Amino acid sequence: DKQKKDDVVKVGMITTLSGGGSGLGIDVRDGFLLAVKDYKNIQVVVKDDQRKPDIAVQLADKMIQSDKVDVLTGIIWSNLAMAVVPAAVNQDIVYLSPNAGPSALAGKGCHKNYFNVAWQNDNLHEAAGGYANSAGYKNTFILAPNYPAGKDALTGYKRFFKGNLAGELYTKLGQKDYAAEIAQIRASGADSIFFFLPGGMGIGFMKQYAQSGIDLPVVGPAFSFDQGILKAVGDAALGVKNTSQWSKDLDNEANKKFVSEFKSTYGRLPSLYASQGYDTGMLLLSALGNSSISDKDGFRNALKVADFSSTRGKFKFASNQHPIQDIYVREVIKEGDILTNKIVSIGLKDRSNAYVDACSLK
Amino acid sequence: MIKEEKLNLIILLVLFVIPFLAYLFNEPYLTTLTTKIVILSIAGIGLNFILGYGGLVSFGHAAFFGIGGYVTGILASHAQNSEQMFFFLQFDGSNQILFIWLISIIICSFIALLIGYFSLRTSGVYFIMITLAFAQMLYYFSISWPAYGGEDGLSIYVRNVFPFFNTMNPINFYFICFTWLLIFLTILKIILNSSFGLVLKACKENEERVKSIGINPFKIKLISFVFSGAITGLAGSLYTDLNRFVSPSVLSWQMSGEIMVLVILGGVARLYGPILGAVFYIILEQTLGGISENWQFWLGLIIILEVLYARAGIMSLFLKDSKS
Amino acid sequence: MTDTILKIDNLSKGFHAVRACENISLEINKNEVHALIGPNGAGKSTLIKLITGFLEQEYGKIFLDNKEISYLTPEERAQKGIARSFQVSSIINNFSVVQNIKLALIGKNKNYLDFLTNINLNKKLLKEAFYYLEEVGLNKKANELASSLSHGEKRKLEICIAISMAPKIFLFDEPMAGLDGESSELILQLFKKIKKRAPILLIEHDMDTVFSLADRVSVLDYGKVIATGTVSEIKKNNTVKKVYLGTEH
Amino acid sequence: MTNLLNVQNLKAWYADSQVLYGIDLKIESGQMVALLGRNGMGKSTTIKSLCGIMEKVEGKVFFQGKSIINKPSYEIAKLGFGLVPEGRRVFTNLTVYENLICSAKKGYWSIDKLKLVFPRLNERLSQMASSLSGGEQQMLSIGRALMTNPKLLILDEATEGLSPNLRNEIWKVISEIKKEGISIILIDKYLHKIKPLADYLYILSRGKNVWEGNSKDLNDNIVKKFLSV
Amino acid sequence: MTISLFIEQILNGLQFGVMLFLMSAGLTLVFGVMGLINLAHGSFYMIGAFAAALFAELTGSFMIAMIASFVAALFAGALTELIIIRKIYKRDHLDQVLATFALILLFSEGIRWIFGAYPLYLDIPNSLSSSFNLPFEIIYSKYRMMIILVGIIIAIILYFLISKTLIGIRIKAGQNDREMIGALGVDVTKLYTIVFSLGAALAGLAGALIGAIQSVEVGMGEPVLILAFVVIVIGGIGSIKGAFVGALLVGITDTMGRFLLPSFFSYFFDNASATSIGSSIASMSIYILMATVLIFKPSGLYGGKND
Ligand SMILES: Nc1ncnc2c1ncn2[C@@H]1O[C@H](COP(=O)(O)OP(=O)(O)OP(=O)(O)O)[C@@H](O)[C@H]1O
Ligand SMILES: Nc1ncnc2c1ncn2[C@@H]1O[C@H](COP(=O)(O)OP(=O)(O)OP(=O)(O)O)[C@@H](O)[C@H]1O
Ligand SMILES: [Mg+2]
Ligand SMILES: [Mg+2]
Repeated sequence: DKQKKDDVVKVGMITTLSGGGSGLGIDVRDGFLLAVKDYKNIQVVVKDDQRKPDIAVQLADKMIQSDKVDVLTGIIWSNLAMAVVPAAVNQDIVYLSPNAGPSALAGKGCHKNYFNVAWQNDNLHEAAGGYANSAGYKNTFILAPNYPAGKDALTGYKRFFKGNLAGELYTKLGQKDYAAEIAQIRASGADSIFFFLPGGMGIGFMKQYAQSGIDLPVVGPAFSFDQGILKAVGDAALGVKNTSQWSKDLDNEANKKFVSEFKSTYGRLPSLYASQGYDTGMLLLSALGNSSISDKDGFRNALKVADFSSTRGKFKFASNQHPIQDIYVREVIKEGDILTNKIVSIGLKDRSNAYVDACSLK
Repeated sequence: MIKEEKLNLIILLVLFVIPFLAYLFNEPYLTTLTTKIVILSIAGIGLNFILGYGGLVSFGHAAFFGIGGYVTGILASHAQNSEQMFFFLQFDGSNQILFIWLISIIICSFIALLIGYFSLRTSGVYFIMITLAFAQMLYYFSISWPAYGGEDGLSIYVRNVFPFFNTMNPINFYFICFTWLLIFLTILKIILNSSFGLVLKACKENEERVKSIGINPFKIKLISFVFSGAITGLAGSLYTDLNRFVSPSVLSWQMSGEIMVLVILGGVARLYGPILGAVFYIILEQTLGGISENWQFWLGLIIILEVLYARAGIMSLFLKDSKS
Repeated sequence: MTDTILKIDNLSKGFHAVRACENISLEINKNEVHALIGPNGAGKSTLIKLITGFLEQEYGKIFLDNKEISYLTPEERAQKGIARSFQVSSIINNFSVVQNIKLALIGKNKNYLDFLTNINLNKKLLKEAFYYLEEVGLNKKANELASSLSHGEKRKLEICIAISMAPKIFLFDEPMAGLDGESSELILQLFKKIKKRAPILLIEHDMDTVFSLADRVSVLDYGKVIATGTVSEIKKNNTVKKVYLGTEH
Repeated sequence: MTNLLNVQNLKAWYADSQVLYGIDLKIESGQMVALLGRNGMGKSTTIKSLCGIMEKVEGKVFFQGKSIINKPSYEIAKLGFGLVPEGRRVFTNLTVYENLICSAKKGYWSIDKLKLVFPRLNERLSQMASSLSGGEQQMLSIGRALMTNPKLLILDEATEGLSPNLRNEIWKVISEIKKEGISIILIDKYLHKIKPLADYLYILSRGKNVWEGNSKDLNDNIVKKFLSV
Repeated sequence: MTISLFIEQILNGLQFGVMLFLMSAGLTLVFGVMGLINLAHGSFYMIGAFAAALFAELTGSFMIAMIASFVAALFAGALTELIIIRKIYKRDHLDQVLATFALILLFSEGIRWIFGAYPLYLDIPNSLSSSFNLPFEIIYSKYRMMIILVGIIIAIILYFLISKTLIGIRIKAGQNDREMIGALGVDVTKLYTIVFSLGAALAGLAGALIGAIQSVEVGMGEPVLILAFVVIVIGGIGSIKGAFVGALLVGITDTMGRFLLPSFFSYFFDNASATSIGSSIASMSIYILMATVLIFKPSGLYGGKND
């Protein structure tokens, strides 16, 4: 109802809907669609990228060339984002990232058409490092898969963590058995563990860790402890601290509305990804309400203002158009029979990102 | 029910007119899609040469597709960023597509020579697996090697330069790829009808016999393997230019599998089989993907029906005298 | 200057406990048909495999035309002029009959690295192939798939391949097995003709054939040569009668 | 004597090409019947059709009064067919012993009996069949069929590749088997060996039986016309 | 690095090896013995895990869950064999590749359709969640010990089934010459259905046993499939002994590679690069192992012949 013009806005959503990791894509899509569902003049084209970069590129081509979309969004994975985003934003398409935030797009590679609504990739890991300090850990064992996002994760953690490293390990991407790593952890004399192992890797690690009988405190980013995945990890996750910019129990109006609407629409609890999809939709709506899509500069400015009520509470863009936001520390708890998260503290307050200075945008 | 030559001609004609139709109806994406079909066809034709005619089932052809792709990406990215490639050599890469093709073919041939030299000691299923092993080594290497983006891949933003043509125009780029398709079809047709071709086909069935008429089957197979690797490598090079991007996923075993599926789907040991396979596969992927979230389920179902009822690939559905 | 074309010197090969060939020495002369007979499992096929290089000897040497070939690969030996037939037909089943012969001719002419010339249009090659097909009487089946040939026809094709290689020596492993009377006779005549081109080392269990064709016969038993001589000498040899011929001949 | 096998108007095809054009055969139980003919006339195809391993066959085939045409091969075999196929077809990935027991049935023939006929096989029991010499494989193929203790033994060129004395041995075995009352279908090229043994002979030419009768009737004219030069 | 850590890692390698064998056991049967290239083998692994997760949730009993995994995969296998696989035994290996590739799509998407896109919960029973204390201060999980036991038992059973029983001999004969074994009175068709289903059931059981300590998710079968192929090929196709030895080799190579290579490279590089380079090479290690084995033994360690 706030929208000034009646012109139709076409949004292309490229996301992962089939195969491994499709849960994330589905949540982003559902969250986004929930946000924009009442706006008839927003047309959303959703396509499945199968988690393959080349397919994502081709879908972007299709959406730009044939569907003539104004805005692209939806990509879950950094490597797919790296494949699609640079080319798209150079063709004057606005890209709103609901999940991936690779450092290359935050620093030198930042672009006026690229907006990240989720986080810069390092953020949650940085917060974990920050939390480790405040929890008094002195000697941490850290591990992540051997690929760029994994390296970013450990770099992010080390950026804030002040103690020693008892060990640093890169595991094989897709690895499921961690007996060897856990043995090393046990032998390392560490006082805590930080890990970034998304998807099935994290499930395997947590279960095996719990079975190993070691009870050092574990910290990780939210990805391995989010709503969709917690059920599969089971009680092994109880008590684990994880860092996230969002949580179901965040006490603000927008979030309450989101959580209840999401539950009633889809019949399940929303996840981190759903919240990000939702916020992306809300951001888009706010910009459309204050400008017209035909005026690209105006539209970009409207986006940059980020005049929307985020499910995370306060939300602002840094000059490189990545969020400035609080990153919370959550703890996995049980609500009745259901595993879920509860905020315990703030890990980093008003965290921007490490690449702002490298970006030429002002 | 028609003759194979006629069917082949029809396939080429259709491929030829699609971009014009796409232009007429202002559907540029159709041209991009057809370009993809043509590129995958080239990759498939490369594989089919050894798989169909030589009986060498390589499950590692993504290695060549990927190396061709990475050579292109690396040369171009250096040229774009004017970064020197080797610290001891004054060389900034290149964005001249003709030069890039040359280098891709040379490097892919060399790698194929190495991989082939070791792999061809084995046969049958062992060959399938050893080729897979080499491709997997490259895959894991590419994921964890940070210089060119690791798993994030490498973007080159604009296509490489072809003299007198603007390659960013989809139709121009399409016809460059289409020309390559024609070139390879012609070359392979000539080779398959030559003495070498006959010996290669003989190796597929009975190496003992080939040896006892005085020909070393290893040599024949190795040469074919190099040919095949070079062709698939060039396809990879084109694919990078199509997407203006390359990433480890082109080196993955799924990619090898996909190339193989195209070949089998179209019809093994038929020159135009991979083209039909690619057309069929991409059309299914595009249309089913639009219909249902669970489109891969239906894709699977259709492929199974195809295997059960079109014994020798899709080609055989159209042909009267289908080989048994 | 001797008449010997193939000389086998003290050749041995065993498989685990089985001594398949034990110190075998043989000489094959120009223009002779040399038959190799012996009980099943005596080591005859093994000897052929050693000569053609499909198996490696433990010790001993092989000379072709006075040049040692003991350490060459099978294909090198074939190029030096050894043509063979296999005990179980070894042809290219997916090829037509004439393509099988063309293949052999390509091997003989060593132009397998010709990538350009279309062999289907090569009249000279076709003519040459047909010349040999006619010799064995397969010209009528030239364009049929080799797999559709009957057992006997396959054997003829196999012999035809060997002939078309115009070798220095033929090694035939039971070429008559499974042939009907008429075809056997035809092959018999053929052998008489081609022995003028090159000597034949013939393994055969059909004694009528052996006795009507062979100039000399060697008898193998448990991997050893137990007798060598002319047909009449062998027929008279009591050991040979006992281990191989039985009472009939 | 009762009728064991009755074949009427048997036709068979390889893919689209017809090879048998109406074969008629009859075998009484306990009889030994020989199929003669030049190469490629359809002898082996007839055998394969009877055993149920041809893809496309037509006609009538009764075994002990039961129709067996187009039945799966294993059912036919269970009725008591024992096949020694052309070209041996031993299981090369099994040892000699495994070859012998894989389809064995209890009865007169056992490994111990077989040892006496083929001492050579006995020496090789644990060797892989692929490494046997040609003749040894042939012995194995015969032995394997005997071990199924068949009612009807089918020998398609079973003496091919055997040494003369062993061949004689096989002929002796065949006549012994016959004495035990087992019926036999035989294809072989040694006419002088077949004649004294066979009760009845058929000559095949171009997929049809063109002559039949007993050994005495098989005169030189017929032999010349249908079998040799 | 202490000696006890080293020993423990060797143990971990062995245990990972046995786990790999468990994954490959069914594949050895179907691929090695029947000669069928079955890419969908990983799907049965997945089906087993999902069935177990479902029944564990319904009944709360780990035992029942394991039985369910076996039975579900057995059924899925039998059905697949009857409807599809039996039509392609005679076909080229390539047709088998294509058909079973399609089966992967069918099963994966089918499962996702039914169970949704997120991983399911399956955990080990409490009674097995504790550890043994071994000498040298080595602590070893009871559950993993049980997996080792199950793996070894299956290895022994399979070994006897294949090399010592008539069934095994007949299957192998059928692989060599189906037509001939039929003509000798053996109904291989039925035999093949049984064996295929059994292979599938073993995969299903492995999926459940291993899913309980890893994760139960769509697509869990494919990486396992590749690993299982690697194991079988290293050992030599068709040899149970080979598969077992191959599995242990792969397990130890992988574990020790992950463990030792990063520390090895830390002699040359700083810590972060060393662990990165070391783990890159570690992730290639099993493929390097396979290529090396095949270059020197082109038909695997215990493979008799090619093909
Ligand atoms: N690869 C092998 N492994 C073990 N034993 C073998 C192998 N090859 C051959 N033999 C044995 O060596 C002996 C000689 O075999 P060979 O094939 O040379 O016999 P042959 O004289 O040709 O007999 P035939 O007339 O029956 O063909 C046989 O006893 C055979 O079993
Ligand atoms: N697999 C096949 N495909 C097509 N045609 C075949 C096949 N096998 C045999 N034939 C043809 O069928 C005809 C009869 O063959 P068959 O093997 O029955 O002859 P045969 O009488 O047993 O001859 P031989 O004495 O040579 O064994 C032959 O003309 C042959 O060319
Ligand atoms: Mg022999
Ligand atoms: Mg025959």
